[in-house]
Amino acid sequence: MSLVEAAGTSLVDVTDLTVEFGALRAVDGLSFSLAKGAALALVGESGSGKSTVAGALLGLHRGTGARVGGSVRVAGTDVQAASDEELRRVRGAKAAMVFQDPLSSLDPYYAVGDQIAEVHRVHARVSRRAARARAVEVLERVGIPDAARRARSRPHEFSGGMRQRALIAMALACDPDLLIADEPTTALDVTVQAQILDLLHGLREETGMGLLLVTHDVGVAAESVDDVLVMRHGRAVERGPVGEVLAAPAEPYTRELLDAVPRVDARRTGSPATDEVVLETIGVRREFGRGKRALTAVDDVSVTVRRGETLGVVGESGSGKTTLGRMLVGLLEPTAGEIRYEGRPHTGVNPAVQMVFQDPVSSLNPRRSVGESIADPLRARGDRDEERIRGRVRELLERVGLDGAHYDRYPHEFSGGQRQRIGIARALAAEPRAIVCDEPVSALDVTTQAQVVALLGELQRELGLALVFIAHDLAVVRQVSDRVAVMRRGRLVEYGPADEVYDSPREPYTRQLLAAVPALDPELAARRRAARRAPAAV
Amino acid sequence: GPEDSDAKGSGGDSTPHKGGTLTVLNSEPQTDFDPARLYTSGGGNVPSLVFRTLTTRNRENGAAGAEVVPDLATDTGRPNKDATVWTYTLKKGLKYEDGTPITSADIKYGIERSFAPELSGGAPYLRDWLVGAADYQGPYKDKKGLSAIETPDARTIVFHLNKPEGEFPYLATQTQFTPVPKSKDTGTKYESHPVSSGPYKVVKNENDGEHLVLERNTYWSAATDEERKAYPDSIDVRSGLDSSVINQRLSASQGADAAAVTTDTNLGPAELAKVTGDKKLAARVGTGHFGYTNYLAFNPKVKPFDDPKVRQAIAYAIDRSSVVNAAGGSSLAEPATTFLPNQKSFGYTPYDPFPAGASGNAAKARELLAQAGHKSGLTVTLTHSNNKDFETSPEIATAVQDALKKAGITVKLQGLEDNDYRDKIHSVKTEPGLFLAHWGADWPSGGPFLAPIFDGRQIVKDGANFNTGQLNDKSVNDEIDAINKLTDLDAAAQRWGALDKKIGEKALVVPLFHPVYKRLYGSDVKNVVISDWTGVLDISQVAVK
Amino acid sequence: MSEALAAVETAGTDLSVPAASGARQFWRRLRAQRAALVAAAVVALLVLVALAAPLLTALEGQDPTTYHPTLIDSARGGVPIGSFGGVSADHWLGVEPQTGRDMFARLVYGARVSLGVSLGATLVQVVLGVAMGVAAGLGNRWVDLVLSRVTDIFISMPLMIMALALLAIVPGSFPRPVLVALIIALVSGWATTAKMVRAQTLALKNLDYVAASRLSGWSTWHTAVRELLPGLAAPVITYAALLIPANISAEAALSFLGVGVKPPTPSWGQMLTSADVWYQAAPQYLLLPALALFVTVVAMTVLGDGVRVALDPRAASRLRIGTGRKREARADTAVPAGEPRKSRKEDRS
Amino acid sequence: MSGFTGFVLRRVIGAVVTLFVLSVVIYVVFYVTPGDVAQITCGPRCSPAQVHQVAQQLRLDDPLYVRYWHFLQGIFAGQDFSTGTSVEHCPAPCLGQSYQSGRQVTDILLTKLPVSFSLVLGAMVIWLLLGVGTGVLSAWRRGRLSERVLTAVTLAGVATPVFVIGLVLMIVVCGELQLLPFPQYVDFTDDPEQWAWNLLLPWLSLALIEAANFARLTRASMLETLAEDHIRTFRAYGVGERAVIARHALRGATASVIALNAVTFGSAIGGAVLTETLFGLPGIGQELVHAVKVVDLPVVVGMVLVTGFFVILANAVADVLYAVADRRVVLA
Ligand SMILES: Nc1ncnc2c1ncn2[C@@H]1O[C@H](COP(=O)(O)OP(=O)(O)OP(=O)(O)O)[C@@H](O)[C@H]1O
Ligand SMILES: Nc1ncnc2c1ncn2[C@@H]1O[C@H](COP(=O)(O)OP(=O)(O)OP(=O)(O)O)[C@@H](O)[C@H]1O
Ligand SMILES: [Mg+2]
Ligand SMILES: [Mg+2]
Repeated sequence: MSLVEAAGTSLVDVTDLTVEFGALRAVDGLSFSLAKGAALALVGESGSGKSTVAGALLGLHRGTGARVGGSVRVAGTDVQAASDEELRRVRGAKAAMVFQDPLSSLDPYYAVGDQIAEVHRVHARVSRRAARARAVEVLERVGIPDAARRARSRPHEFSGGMRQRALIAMALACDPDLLIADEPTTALDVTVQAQILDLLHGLREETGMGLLLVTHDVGVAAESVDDVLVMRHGRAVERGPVGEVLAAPAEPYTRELLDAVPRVDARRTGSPATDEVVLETIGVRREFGRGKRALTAVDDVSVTVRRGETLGVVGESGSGKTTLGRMLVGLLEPTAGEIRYEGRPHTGVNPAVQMVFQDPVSSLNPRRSVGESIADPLRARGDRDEERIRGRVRELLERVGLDGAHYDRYPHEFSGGQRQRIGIARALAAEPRAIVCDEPVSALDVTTQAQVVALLGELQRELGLALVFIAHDLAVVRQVSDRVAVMRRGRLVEYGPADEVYDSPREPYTRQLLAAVPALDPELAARRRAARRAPAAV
Repeated sequence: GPEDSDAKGSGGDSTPHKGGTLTVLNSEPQTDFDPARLYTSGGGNVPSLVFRTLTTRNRENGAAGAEVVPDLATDTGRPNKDATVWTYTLKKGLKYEDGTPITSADIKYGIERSFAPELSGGAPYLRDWLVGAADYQGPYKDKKGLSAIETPDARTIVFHLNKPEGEFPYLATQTQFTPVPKSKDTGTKYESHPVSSGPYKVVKNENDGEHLVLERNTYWSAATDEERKAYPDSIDVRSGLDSSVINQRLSASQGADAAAVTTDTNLGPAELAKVTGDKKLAARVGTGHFGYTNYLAFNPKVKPFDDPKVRQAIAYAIDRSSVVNAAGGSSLAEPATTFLPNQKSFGYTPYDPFPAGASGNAAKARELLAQAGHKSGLTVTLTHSNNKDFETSPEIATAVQDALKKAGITVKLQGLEDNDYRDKIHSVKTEPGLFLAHWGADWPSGGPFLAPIFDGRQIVKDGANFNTGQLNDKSVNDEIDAINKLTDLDAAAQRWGALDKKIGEKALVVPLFHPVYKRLYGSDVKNVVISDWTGVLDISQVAVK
Repeated sequence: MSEALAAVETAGTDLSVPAASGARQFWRRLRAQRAALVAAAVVALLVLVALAAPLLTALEGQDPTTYHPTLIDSARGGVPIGSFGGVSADHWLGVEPQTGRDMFARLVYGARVSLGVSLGATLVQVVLGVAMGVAAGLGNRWVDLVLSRVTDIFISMPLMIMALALLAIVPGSFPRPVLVALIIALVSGWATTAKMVRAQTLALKNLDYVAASRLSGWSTWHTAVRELLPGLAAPVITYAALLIPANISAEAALSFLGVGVKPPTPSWGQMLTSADVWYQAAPQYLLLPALALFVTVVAMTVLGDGVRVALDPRAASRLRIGTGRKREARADTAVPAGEPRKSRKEDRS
Repeated sequence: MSGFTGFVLRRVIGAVVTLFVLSVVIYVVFYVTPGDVAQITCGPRCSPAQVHQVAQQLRLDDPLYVRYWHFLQGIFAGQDFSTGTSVEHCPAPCLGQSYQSGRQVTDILLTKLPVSFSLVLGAMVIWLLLGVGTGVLSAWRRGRLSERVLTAVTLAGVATPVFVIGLVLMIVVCGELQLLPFPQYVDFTDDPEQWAWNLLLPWLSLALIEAANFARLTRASMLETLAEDHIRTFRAYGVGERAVIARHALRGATASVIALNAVTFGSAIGGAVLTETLFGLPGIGQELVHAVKVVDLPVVVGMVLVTGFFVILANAVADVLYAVADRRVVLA
């Protein structure tokens, strides 16, 4: 951008960075640098300190009570030593950050265009009108259709993908040298994720800015960057060109991480499926609301789940997966059609059909001990013998791989993966024949995800459970499912044996979904990207 | 205007002059401004500026002010021999605010209106005294009119009473005796603009008497009115004010408030404490006595008060000094041992049948209780109202409670909402055994003070009863009749005093105190006259220049 | 209160996050706030003073009802003789004008009524509000409609007017402080609490853990008691802390209109009522109860705020910079950094 | 759109039902309240016969439901009253006639409402400025001394009953310092300047009580907004702290402030009894207390209905404004 900056050799220089939150050392002696126009991914499991590093680049820890050590230079400015005023000049203008959650990262009260203009005016002395024009311009650039009009919309009127684009546009408005994208796609569907990654890639080609991508998804990293830095417990584990690190990891931890990533071409093995039908839906339909605002969430869906079999349900957000799952367990009444349990029509909840909820936080009552939660089905059944109940709960806890002595602990004392196991234990306590798992792993990082998936498979084999596995991650679904149902806008688009659906999809939509799955191989990713661009160009 | 108010010092010229605006700061709005509906003593204060009556109170300081004098009439009334027929002649040249002459027929009509149920609210005497008036329903329903009142000509009016009433001239001071021109009568709407016969007319009446502006009635002539001075050009009455605010404003005397008085707000104890510490303020306080007694009332139909010894014991035990303190201290209340107010016109005869001293005679009380069979003390309930008036209010009740404690009498308090309290104490069926009560004079004489409370024939079985002791003693009744025959008011007064003493010995009430009125007035107010009739500064005499 | 406002009131507690994560955490967060601790101590002291009123006055050697005519100047309206309203070794805070009753005794006895009435009223408001709110939130459309209308009716009733009417209707033998508390509670407060609880219930009832409880086979009511009530505790406690000062003021206002507790029982509201005109002649008479009231309200409010903060993990810490990708990620890493994470092998077992 | 209309319609129907039930409740409650209306109206020393006449005149002998039916008729069809000399018509939304003064309740309301509105509207401006201002400052200066002082001052407002604040203000400002004349209501249409000067102290007293609620609410919602993710976005783009507070955090608090304000406004219209009494403002609250004392049922019911109407209206307006101010509510 200017001559002064050109004097420095690299855009980012991080030396021996440590960040401490109280007793917790979130980043521990991390050093790396990023050349102008280069792209680096920080990958690692949840809590490894990636976001903390990203924040440190912009000096966002200032005034929060966090202790920051080491040195951080961004585009020639020493972030640690800079005054508040200098720091403000770095933020946005030199390095701009794209936050993860696109809805909450925009002010709900102002038009998207105005927010971008506001940020632009902080760094450029331009009139209000010029700033607005600039906002429209960058919105256009990130591919918002009819940008002039949509600039006046407020964030809630945008879809998730559009919001993410708007955030990127906000960064572009300031013409930064460095774009820091902190998990820019975690909340998005595979298809939208692919679009955003493509956009980032395109922008980088166009403007030549540097990119620091923070992600826990190795696939995302493979798609978008040149170099990758693997972090664990605040330290760098491994660093190198993305192709090398992914193809031949030097460190065992990296290998472990890569192993845990589910592959879309890995088929299910050792399924205990039988022919005995446990759950069945016959042309179920579910509407929400009445009159003009009525919305059909699930429309004429007929599926079957058999003993020992796993039915995978995939589809983009809002396609009706959860609604279908809730109808299966009786938490929602179908508007039309019927649910059958063991061949007989059934309404209302049924302890023999349980559910494992998507969000392990909200599915456990924070004020009751986990033992009490697990014991619920036992007590509801009329069991009064304290000793027996405790004994059974202990068994269940151990069954899902937790310490049986954790009966009296509270949910917050467990990690996300552990909580998901508690949810499974509670479902098991009812001695169900079928369990509907609503996105049981999408909140977890890959390693934990792998553990939970393995546990479910194990239980299925042992108990002959019928499982419904809802997820938007196609790779995970393939790994666990015997048969797959693909949903779109409430309808069943494709339904059949997993291998058939994945290997020779009949519907274009299914193909589109599969094409959007990030590949671990950067070269394959580049080819796919080109393929994706082609139809768009038509 | 506010600017010229501080130009004048307080000294110098104290002679009253005409002109200026007198402000009246009141707490109670003049919601009733219809002469038929008013229940006032001596024609009221603000109403008396607009309404003239056959007779009126003498506008002079002290005891002289308790006399009745002619107003519209040439004299205070000419009785027949046994005082059952009273004749009045109107002065010449009397006019309403529109210039039309005032006639005796208008006075008759004014009285008749007061019988209409639409315009109820006045005193009961006309109904009780006039021949054939008990069932009269007023001129709207009953076109024939009251035959007990005759108007042989435009200036003469004759009243026929069903029993001798020597005090009829006093009654003729009440606003029901105001002339009302029939053609101007608008029924219940009349009060928004009553036709003036007095020195001022109503030019503004906002929010049902909340804000009144009175200006000179040019047809009024001082020559026909010896009583009202009418110095100010206009009078601005503001009501609905908090009483402490009124006193604050009067003491600050800022702007228009320098020419302000109040006709309904006394100095409270706290304000008195402040005023007495400030000489300048103390000079602006008027003190007056109104015929009024606060007392403890017994219902002898309720045990244990059927036993005279118990009543006497309580009379002995009472600590008048703490009661007086609760009522505002020695400057605002005088201990009372007689039922009649301590003024000559009432025929005040000092007596104290159960001397309790200043702070109660607990020993004597215990002795009497023991005689009555309550050796180990007694528990009684004292009913009072929850009004914040320092009269029948909780403050007085707790003082009584504390005093009787010393004599071994445990008093439980029963505070009632004002309406409830009134309903209860004035109904023979629900009347409590012991309660706080008060009585004020409709005019300064023993008659309206003693008769309603102790005349056995005035016990009302199915309505509002004021003979709370339910005394029906033939000798008392006869004496009341005898005194009513007297047209010599001084002679009558003496006999009222004697009767009071006789009744007092029955211990049906324990007189507690007579209130003293202390009122602040603005720094520009002159010619302050406070009669013993009303006890408050008479605004018809006040000048602000 | 409107539904909108109810939503506002509940906004402080994010439902998807465990509001209070255990009593221990709560105490830790509460203890971390010095102001809240001081406030808690003050409240405790006030309650203690109220409970120990007979003891304290016995210590002073006075009682709240005995008249001392010799200590006041009868000619001057009954103003206390001596400086600071007649402060002496016998009368620690002086005496009341007009009666000479002991101020200290009246003040400490007044605490009983004022605190008792306001806490009692708050209790009724909370119990009734929670019951009605939960019933409306869980009931079907008709139950909700009827209960919401009833709530609206109570909300649109003017407190003062209903109080005047009700106090006149109820027989005098009914204990007055109880009556005053009941009237304050019934006419005001409970309805707003009910609205707030209803909004909260509607939000909570869609949470997964409530659904999970239903899946276990429990009845709706059992689910309500077991799963909803604990979740309501946080916002209700917070709200109750706001109700207490409002109720204290309501009692004072009722006294002003002459319908408060019965004399000679002292209450702060009643003292204030009779004292306001004495502001110039005997200022301490006004200042003492006013100060007591002020201290109480401030202490209760600060304590309430403290409890709110302690109940709300988000408010407890200042802005975080982490992505907070999914909230459980933080809990996940709550294991001290130094301690190695459980290996996958252990986890699989 | 249809959702919004439906929302408003449901609100209106609900309000009508609520008002109807409210009027029945008030009727019944005051019917059983002690205080013989006829006796009070007639005067303390009326004879039973006279009291009976008055009762007939006021139709007090009719059973309760008949009286209530007349009341309803009056609202929808108007009513005729006798003044004694003539017949007066009270047109359709007729709330009856005062037992005491014979005035039409609607007339009384028309004279009292402007006073109450003057009081509450002015106070509202002050409590908003004071409350929101304090809230913003204390959110900004959180934890510092200035915040503590501000908090204590506003809390002193809630803690002190209005009659104490009002009287002391009046004694000091009008009596001792003589900065202002003692308040006395002047109609706005007569003299706007005097109107304002005279209402200044009542406004302040009323506002001081309410301001603390606004301060607390503003502070709480601002802190909440400040903790939200989008604030982090603007900070990360170098937007200054002042702009963040003023543009984003305060904007986040407006919805709740609007909601609280509407509700406070509604309840203060009929509920500012003490302020009106103390300052002698002839508003609804003062009239109501008086009417209750003399058991003037038509006035009591009329006033309660009208104030109830304002409370309900304010609640509805609050909901609508809240929905408009915070689009996320509509989404949810
Ligand atoms: N403001 C804070 N206060 C205290 N601890 C914090 C704060 N922010 C982050 N942490 C902790 O620091 C560690 C690193 O957090 P960070 O958000 O950087 O992880 P991450 O790698 O981005 O994880 P994720 O993938 O879940 O976003 C975690 O243990 C987290 O709990
Ligand atoms: N209770 C409800 N009321 C109204 N609409 C609802 C409700 N629940 C779901 N919907 C709507 O129904 C549609 C399907 O929702 P559902 O939750 O089943 O989708 P999903 O496939 O599970 O999406 P995701 O992957 O985001 O969880 C969505 O448009 C959603 O907004
Ligand atoms: Mg992160
Ligand atoms: Mg879902």
